[in-house]
Amino acid sequence: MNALTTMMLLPILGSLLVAVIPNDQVLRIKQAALGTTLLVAISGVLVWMRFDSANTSFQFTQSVAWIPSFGINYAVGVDGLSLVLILMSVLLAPIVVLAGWNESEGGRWSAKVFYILILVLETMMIGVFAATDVFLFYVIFEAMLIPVYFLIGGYGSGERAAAAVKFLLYSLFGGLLMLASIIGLYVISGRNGGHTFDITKLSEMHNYMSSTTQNLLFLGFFIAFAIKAPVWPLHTWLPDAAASATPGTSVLLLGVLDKVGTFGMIRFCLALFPDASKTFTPIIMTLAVISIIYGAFLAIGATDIKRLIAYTSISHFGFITMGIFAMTAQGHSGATLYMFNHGFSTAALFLVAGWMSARRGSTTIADFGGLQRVTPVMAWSFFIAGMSSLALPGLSSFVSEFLVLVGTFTRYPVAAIIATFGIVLAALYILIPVQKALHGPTTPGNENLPDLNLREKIAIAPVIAVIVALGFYPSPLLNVINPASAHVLELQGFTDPTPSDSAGK
Amino acid sequence: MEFISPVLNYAQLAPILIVLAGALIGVLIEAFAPRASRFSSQLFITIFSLVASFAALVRVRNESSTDAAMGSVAFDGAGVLLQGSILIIAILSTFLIADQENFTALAASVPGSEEERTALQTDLRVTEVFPLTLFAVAGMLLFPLSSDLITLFVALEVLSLPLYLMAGLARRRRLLSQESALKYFLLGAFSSAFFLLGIAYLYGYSGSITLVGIQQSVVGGAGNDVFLLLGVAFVSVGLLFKVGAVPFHAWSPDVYQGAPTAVTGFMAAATKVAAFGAILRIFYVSFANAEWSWKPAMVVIAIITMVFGSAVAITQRDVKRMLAYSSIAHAGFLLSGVIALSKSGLDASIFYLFAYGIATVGAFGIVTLVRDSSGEVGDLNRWSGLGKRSPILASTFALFLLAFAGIPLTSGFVGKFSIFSAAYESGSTSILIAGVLSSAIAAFFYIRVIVLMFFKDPVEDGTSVVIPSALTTVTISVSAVVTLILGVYPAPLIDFITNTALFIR
Amino acid sequence: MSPYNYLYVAGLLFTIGAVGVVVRRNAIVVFMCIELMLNAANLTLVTFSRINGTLDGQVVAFFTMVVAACEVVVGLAIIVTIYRSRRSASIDDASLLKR
Amino acid sequence: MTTSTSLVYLIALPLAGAVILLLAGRRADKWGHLLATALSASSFGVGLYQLSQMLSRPTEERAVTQKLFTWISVGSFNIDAGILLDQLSICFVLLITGVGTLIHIYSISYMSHDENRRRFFAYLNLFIASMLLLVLGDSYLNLYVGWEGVGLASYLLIGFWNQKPAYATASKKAFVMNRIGDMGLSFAIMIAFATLGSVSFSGVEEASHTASQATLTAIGIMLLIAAAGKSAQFPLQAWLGDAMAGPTPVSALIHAATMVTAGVYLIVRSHFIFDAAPTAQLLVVLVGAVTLTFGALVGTAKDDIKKALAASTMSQIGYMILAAGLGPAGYAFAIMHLLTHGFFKAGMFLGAGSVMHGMNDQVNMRRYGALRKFMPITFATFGLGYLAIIGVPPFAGFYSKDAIIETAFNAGGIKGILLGSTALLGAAITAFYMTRVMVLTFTSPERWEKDQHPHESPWLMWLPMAILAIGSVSTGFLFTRGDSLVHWLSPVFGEHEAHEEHFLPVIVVSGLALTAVVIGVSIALVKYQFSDVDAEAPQNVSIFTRIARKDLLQDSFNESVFMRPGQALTRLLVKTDDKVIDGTVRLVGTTAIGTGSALRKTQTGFARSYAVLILIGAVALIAGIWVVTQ
Amino acid sequence: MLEIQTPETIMFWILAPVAVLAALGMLLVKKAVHSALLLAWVMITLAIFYIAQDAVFLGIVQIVVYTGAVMMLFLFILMLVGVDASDSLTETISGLRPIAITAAIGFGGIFVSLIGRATIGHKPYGLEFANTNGNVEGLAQKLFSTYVWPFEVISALLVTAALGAMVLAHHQRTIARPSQREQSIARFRTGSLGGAAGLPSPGVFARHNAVDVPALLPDGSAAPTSISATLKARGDMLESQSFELGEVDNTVTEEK
Repeated sequence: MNALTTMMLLPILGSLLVAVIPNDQVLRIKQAALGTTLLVAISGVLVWMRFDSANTSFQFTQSVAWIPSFGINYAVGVDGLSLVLILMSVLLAPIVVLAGWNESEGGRWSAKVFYILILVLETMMIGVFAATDVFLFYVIFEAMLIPVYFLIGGYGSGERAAAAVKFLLYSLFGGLLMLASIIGLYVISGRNGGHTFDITKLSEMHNYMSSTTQNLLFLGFFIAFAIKAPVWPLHTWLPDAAASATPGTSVLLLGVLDKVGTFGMIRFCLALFPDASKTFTPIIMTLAVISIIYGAFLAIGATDIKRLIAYTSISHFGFITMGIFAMTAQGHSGATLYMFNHGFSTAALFLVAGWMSARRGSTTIADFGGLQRVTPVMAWSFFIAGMSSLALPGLSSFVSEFLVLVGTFTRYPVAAIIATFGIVLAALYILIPVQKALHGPTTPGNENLPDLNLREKIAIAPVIAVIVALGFYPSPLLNVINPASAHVLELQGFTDPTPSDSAGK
Repeated sequence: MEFISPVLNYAQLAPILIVLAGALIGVLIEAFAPRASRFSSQLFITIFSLVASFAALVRVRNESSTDAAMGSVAFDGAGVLLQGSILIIAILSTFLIADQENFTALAASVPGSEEERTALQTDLRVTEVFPLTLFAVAGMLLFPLSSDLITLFVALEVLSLPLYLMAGLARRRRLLSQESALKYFLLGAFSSAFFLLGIAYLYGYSGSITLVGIQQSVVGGAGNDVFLLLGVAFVSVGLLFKVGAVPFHAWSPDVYQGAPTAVTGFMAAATKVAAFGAILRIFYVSFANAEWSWKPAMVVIAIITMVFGSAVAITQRDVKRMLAYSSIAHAGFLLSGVIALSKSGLDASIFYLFAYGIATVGAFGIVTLVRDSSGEVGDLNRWSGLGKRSPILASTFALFLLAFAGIPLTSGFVGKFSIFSAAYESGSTSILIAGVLSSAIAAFFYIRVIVLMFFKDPVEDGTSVVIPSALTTVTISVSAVVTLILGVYPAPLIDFITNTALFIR
Repeated sequence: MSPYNYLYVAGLLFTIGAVGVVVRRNAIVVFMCIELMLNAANLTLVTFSRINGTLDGQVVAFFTMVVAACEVVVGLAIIVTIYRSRRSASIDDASLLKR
Repeated sequence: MTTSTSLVYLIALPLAGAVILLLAGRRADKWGHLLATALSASSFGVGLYQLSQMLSRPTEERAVTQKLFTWISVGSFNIDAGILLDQLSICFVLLITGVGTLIHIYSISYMSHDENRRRFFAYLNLFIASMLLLVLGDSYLNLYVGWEGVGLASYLLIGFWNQKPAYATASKKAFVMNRIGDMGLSFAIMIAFATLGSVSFSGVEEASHTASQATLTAIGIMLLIAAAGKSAQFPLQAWLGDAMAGPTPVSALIHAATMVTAGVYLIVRSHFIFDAAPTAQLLVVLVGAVTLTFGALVGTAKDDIKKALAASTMSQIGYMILAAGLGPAGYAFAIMHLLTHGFFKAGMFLGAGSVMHGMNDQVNMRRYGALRKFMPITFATFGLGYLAIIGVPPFAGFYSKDAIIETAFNAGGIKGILLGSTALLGAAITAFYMTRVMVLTFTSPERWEKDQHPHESPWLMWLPMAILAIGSVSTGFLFTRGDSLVHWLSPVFGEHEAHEEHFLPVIVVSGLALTAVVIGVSIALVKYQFSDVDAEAPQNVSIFTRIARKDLLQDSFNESVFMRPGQALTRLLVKTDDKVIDGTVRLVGTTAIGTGSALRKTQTGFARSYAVLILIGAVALIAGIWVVTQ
Repeated sequence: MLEIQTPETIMFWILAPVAVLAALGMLLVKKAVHSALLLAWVMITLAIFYIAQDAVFLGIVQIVVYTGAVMMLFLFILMLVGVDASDSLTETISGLRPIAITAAIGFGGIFVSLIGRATIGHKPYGLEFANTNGNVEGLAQKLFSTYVWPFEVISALLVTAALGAMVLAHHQRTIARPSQREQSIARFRTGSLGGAAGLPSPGVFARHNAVDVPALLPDGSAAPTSISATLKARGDMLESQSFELGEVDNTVTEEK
């Protein structure tokens, strides 16, 4: 059986298992969910180890006819890009389950439903990255919204229903635009060699399109991904959703789901519409730079810790988008690595923020103070996550952020320069909450907060380990990513700019 | 002039004849059977004749001829598919209709009178609904197969008259129900006058009243275009009225709301199949070569219909009215299949009709179950918290709504995809764009209902979910399963449709 | 004289019928206006039958009469029912279903 | 180039200390400080061993490298985790680990009452490791890691007592201002990669021979910004004074001896860029000159002993930067001054710490006085440092500072005169404010409150001070004997022809310098030793004093130019996000609902109006026909 | 080839305007009954047109079915709901009338002008050939051969109509009709014996014995129970005052 299909089936089986456990055996349910996610994580690592990074074509492929008359297949496969993201997803899943052990309490529905939703979501997370059939991708892309919608609306806090709706409508809108583009592709493929949704075959279709068509189809895809990512000014759903969702859901939302947007930009926007990508690059670069700065400023102005993290993500997604459209090896690899790293550093931030707010009963930064002395481990976890978020060298995000900047600078120096100001703002948006919440005198109400318990420590430790390890030794991932990004650029017909002052040599 | 004795192909007419026979037996039962046994025997006869009709249809599914009834009926693949859809929907609807809670005890009694009260107490039943249903089904079966204008007109009336009557039979809020019957009847008659005038002009144009004859005139170019155009326009008014396209839609919200819910479901689902079947046949067979004349107008109507239906549905507070507007929007989507004027458009339309019909019956089935002491609760605000009261029911309804919204993994998505791609393939970009945008608007109100059901707390106002009868359960669950299967694995049906759907001339 | 003149008459009658549906409030009168429209259509059919030299138009007109008769039965039954419930045959009174 | 496998231990040992201490938590409270000290010392030992190895090799083979692993490799962007130990780095290694170890020792006692002493030592080790990484990295990117690492360590140490909100703010300020400098370093690296195709020192050096002037100038300016941020140079100097919030050993180690000199290291390390980019070099000189004056002026007005010393540090680094900007002639002197400064300033800070230790953490010099009697060892070590910094022969500062003043004069023309005079003026002011510190603290009449019980510090504290004092006395002589340091470093900078022409004879320069010192000392003595000093700072002082007390308005400037507008912008954007962007989204929603409501009005409930709709539809259709068949 | 003869032309020009005027009259008269009669007139005119256009059978059927059956049904229902119920012609739905009139004029205008534009391409054929064997036979050929299927199906429509009328109009007896014995027992068991002798018929003791004149009680006042409830509801009960035996005229008129 195909490794990827197996990976996708496992969580489904797990959710069935969860479904048959009686409602009152909550612990069993949680154990089953955790066990499943761990199993998936292990299989993810196995796939990673068996992956041949020198090979740029899709591996672990499987293709089964699904709707043959439309040329639709259930087709999966991974290249370096998708492998990294799948790996991130499956590694984060058990952490989310473990970290949010009690998140399902206080929801509208039982714990069982919560874990079923999480597991179903995990299947989709794998599927969305593994799909090599555009239709399959789209189906999962849209279907994913449903479990997330219920996770936010059913288990979140505050204005959860409104936030869930906002999220869903935004995403659906984008999805529908993408549907229009997919239909366009489908029709064009039908005119040129038969209906197909195979990504490889579709990537040749741009030869048959007028530039207007290509631009329109590109926009359909790009807007959908820009909403997902989210790129300014299509971002306003994110802070609401992240602020309302449970920390675990937020991790999956920002860490994994939003990556579908940037992943899609590489996999679909660039691969399918190379000329349009070039046409729109200036605009997209501008939006990305605005996202970086704008997100950072809003993060600085945020008073709610979860919203703050959401805004930082907007800034980070700006970096990723910028890296992608810089069309250089460094930019691309950096962006891909950034996706992975952002997943982990945001996970750490959200999980710790979640624990903080669960203990304090508030998400307002001003309500905290002096946590470093009361709950040192929790404070440290937050601090390290924050350092990673501000791209401190030695932590994982630095490598990717710097690669993006360097990669962008070689082609778009102005964008890179403006974006670099983001790193100063990053220092502010991380250190302000650190100062307010962790430092300073211990404010009333915080004196007796308990520190992380063993379960929480076990949950956060691997995240921090990954953050640190990848900061010093990113090669295991870069080795996988590099050939894939090089392949994309080669298809695009881009070569890295040669150093301008040594061109003569 | 020699009299040619008519030859009828009874095997091919059997589906219609069986249903008619069932209806006549039903009338006889009304006349002669003792009251106590009427209900069960009527139900049995109805189901039996529908199933038998379906069996007869299956037996001749591969046949195809133009002279099944002296040229009045074209028996072909598309017809078989449409008839099959209508029969399946009819069977499911009959299960709903069998729940006599929906119907008045004595239609002739004045609402609120002593007579009505005693009729209710003595448990009288309007068992005439069953033969009426069968008559309507017979008309619907004939409608899309009609290959001359007389048969078309007769079939239109055969299917309409029972529906006018059935609309007025609601048990509760009878004034509304009667009002809906009156409106439906008057406007229906009004539009069929247009239809008849259209027939007259088509006849005037070509000298023939068979679809093939008209087609030949169109191809031959004999005759006057003004007459053709007038004919097409007026016939369209009649047909578009039946499917509820803007601006001929106005009856549908009122009638949907006023009619007994089971009838509404039947009417919404089956009539749409039949009417679109007829539209498809007449446009594909007769008017295909005069595409230039009607396509622009049809595109405009389709777009207005989609947008109008979606936009107005947003503001509805009654679930049945909301579904009515949703059906208007869907009529717009379905019109794109007509506009496509291609094999794929035909396939897509038939698939869409079936999928939509099934989901509609299921959705209305659920509407019948939400009640308070004075009958069904239509007010959406009182649906809030339904997910808490009855999670399975609410989830199923959500599934139908998602199907209407065209979310992947539901039948609605496959339908939407195929019909829009067919439209785009034939060059109607504007349809695609309008479709996508109105889908986005539509998502808004479907999701609003889901939010109400799941994310709002129940209002204690006596609203409750009754335990469905076995038959209703069958209807709802079959609809749900079909909706899901057609979303996940539609290939067999699509292939079947692709191989079968053909209009013979 | 050209047989087309009949078409003009039919057209006018049809239009008048349509206007009647719109402006009259008594359900029965409205319904009669619809009958007028059907009749106008029939006249068109008969005229075209004559113009085209085939009897199909007359057949259609014949069917129309039957259909119209059936419609009248059903329609009047509905109107009577409404009248019994509301003591009014005005279609404007039947306007509870809206928005 | 020679490779080695043992260089990594230089960094790994203290890093291991930091990791162990942080992870072990309270379990390590008992032995953590000892482990940290031991690891720091052993790193010093490794440094000495490397020095001995180096000395055993011929001059041109002294540089050693070690490649640990490939760090980042994407396309042509290849960065190894590589270590380069050459004659320049070894100076730093020894300074960092040596002074570092001494300060570790000092801190064992100084921090003994702090319940978080273990954490403090962990940070110290982290700092040592980062600083070593900074000076040992073989590429700008590796340097960058250390560069931000020391920033982090500095942040953690400044905010060590962050329960005081002011201290927490100070640490944040330091980090953010450092980040601004770091941005410069980022730019430099990006430009280097984009134009030269490499970011390793060797690669950039090689490419710089063919690179355009503009490129090198750009890189140079960016490096200067980086240096300014880290070394508290104008205009990024504002954080250093606040950084004194940290425990005093931190000030000694980080904000006097090592980290703040990283900017000098960066410029000197990038000599190949500045040599080829005169514009950038000129800017370096200007920054140095401005800062040395600036720091000196601020120093004259500070009553907080640590802040006075901090201002002095700023000023002294200004000297180093000035020297570094003077090109090949100045590099070695910059390093020399850096090393000597490391000794005497660290010693003085430790002395200040010792004073505070004895004075219940009182930092206001106006509350000191006559401490000579109570803290003789502190007085002695501090005094030696004092003599060194004001440049009295034969103490270390005399050699290094004189060399810089001389080189400045030799820069030639008006530029030389201006720079030389500035340096001289600086020397005078230095003498003034250092004397002021000395007098107010040790020799003037006592002004402390009666419940104070000044006492000498324990031996663990004075021993490092003593060792550093020895350094302050001896290093200047050692380094200049036979131009040993200059020759030692020359393989790094390449040979350059010695200046034949001296603008002024060496002896004249020395004379001038000494004169300046004497003037400065005399004024200070008159003002503070021979007149009464108020325990409270007088308020009716001249506008200049007030400005100087306010650090020459640097904070006000930053606040009004950056902070306030930044905050306003933040508020504006927050509002924009809600009202404009999200508002637009909401508007789409309300528009849809509004349209729906409007259209809904067509559903009047009257069958006749529905019939009208149908009629209108029919009219539209036949009107279409009417148009089509025209 | 079709040649329209002068008599038909004359007939047309006389009858057509009348028919149109009658149709317009339908819209303008207040009473529904008048509308019905006008419609009947239009239908008869059409029948004549049919016959004139060689659709003899249809013409006869038109008279039989439409004027004979359909219009009678209409009148019957009109009687039921109030034969003199009159419609106020003032518009109650605001804004509808101008829209309706504009739409109608637009419709009529465009429609008629479109008919004017049309030319069929061939001269009208006329029905001489089709009606060779007689119009009825020709129609029969079509009906029972070519169009036999719709002809059969239309029976379903008739059954539906009958069934529909039954459903909506038939009052199923929910309680067994009381027997005469039960009725008389009920009369005597009620509180008073006033009604024991049965209700008075209309017009008893009054000066007029039409169904809408109430009977007079012994005290001379009107007995409302003597009038059918339907008439009362329609307001068709006559004012009984005028029929009361106020003062008995005792003067004996002499016979002449």
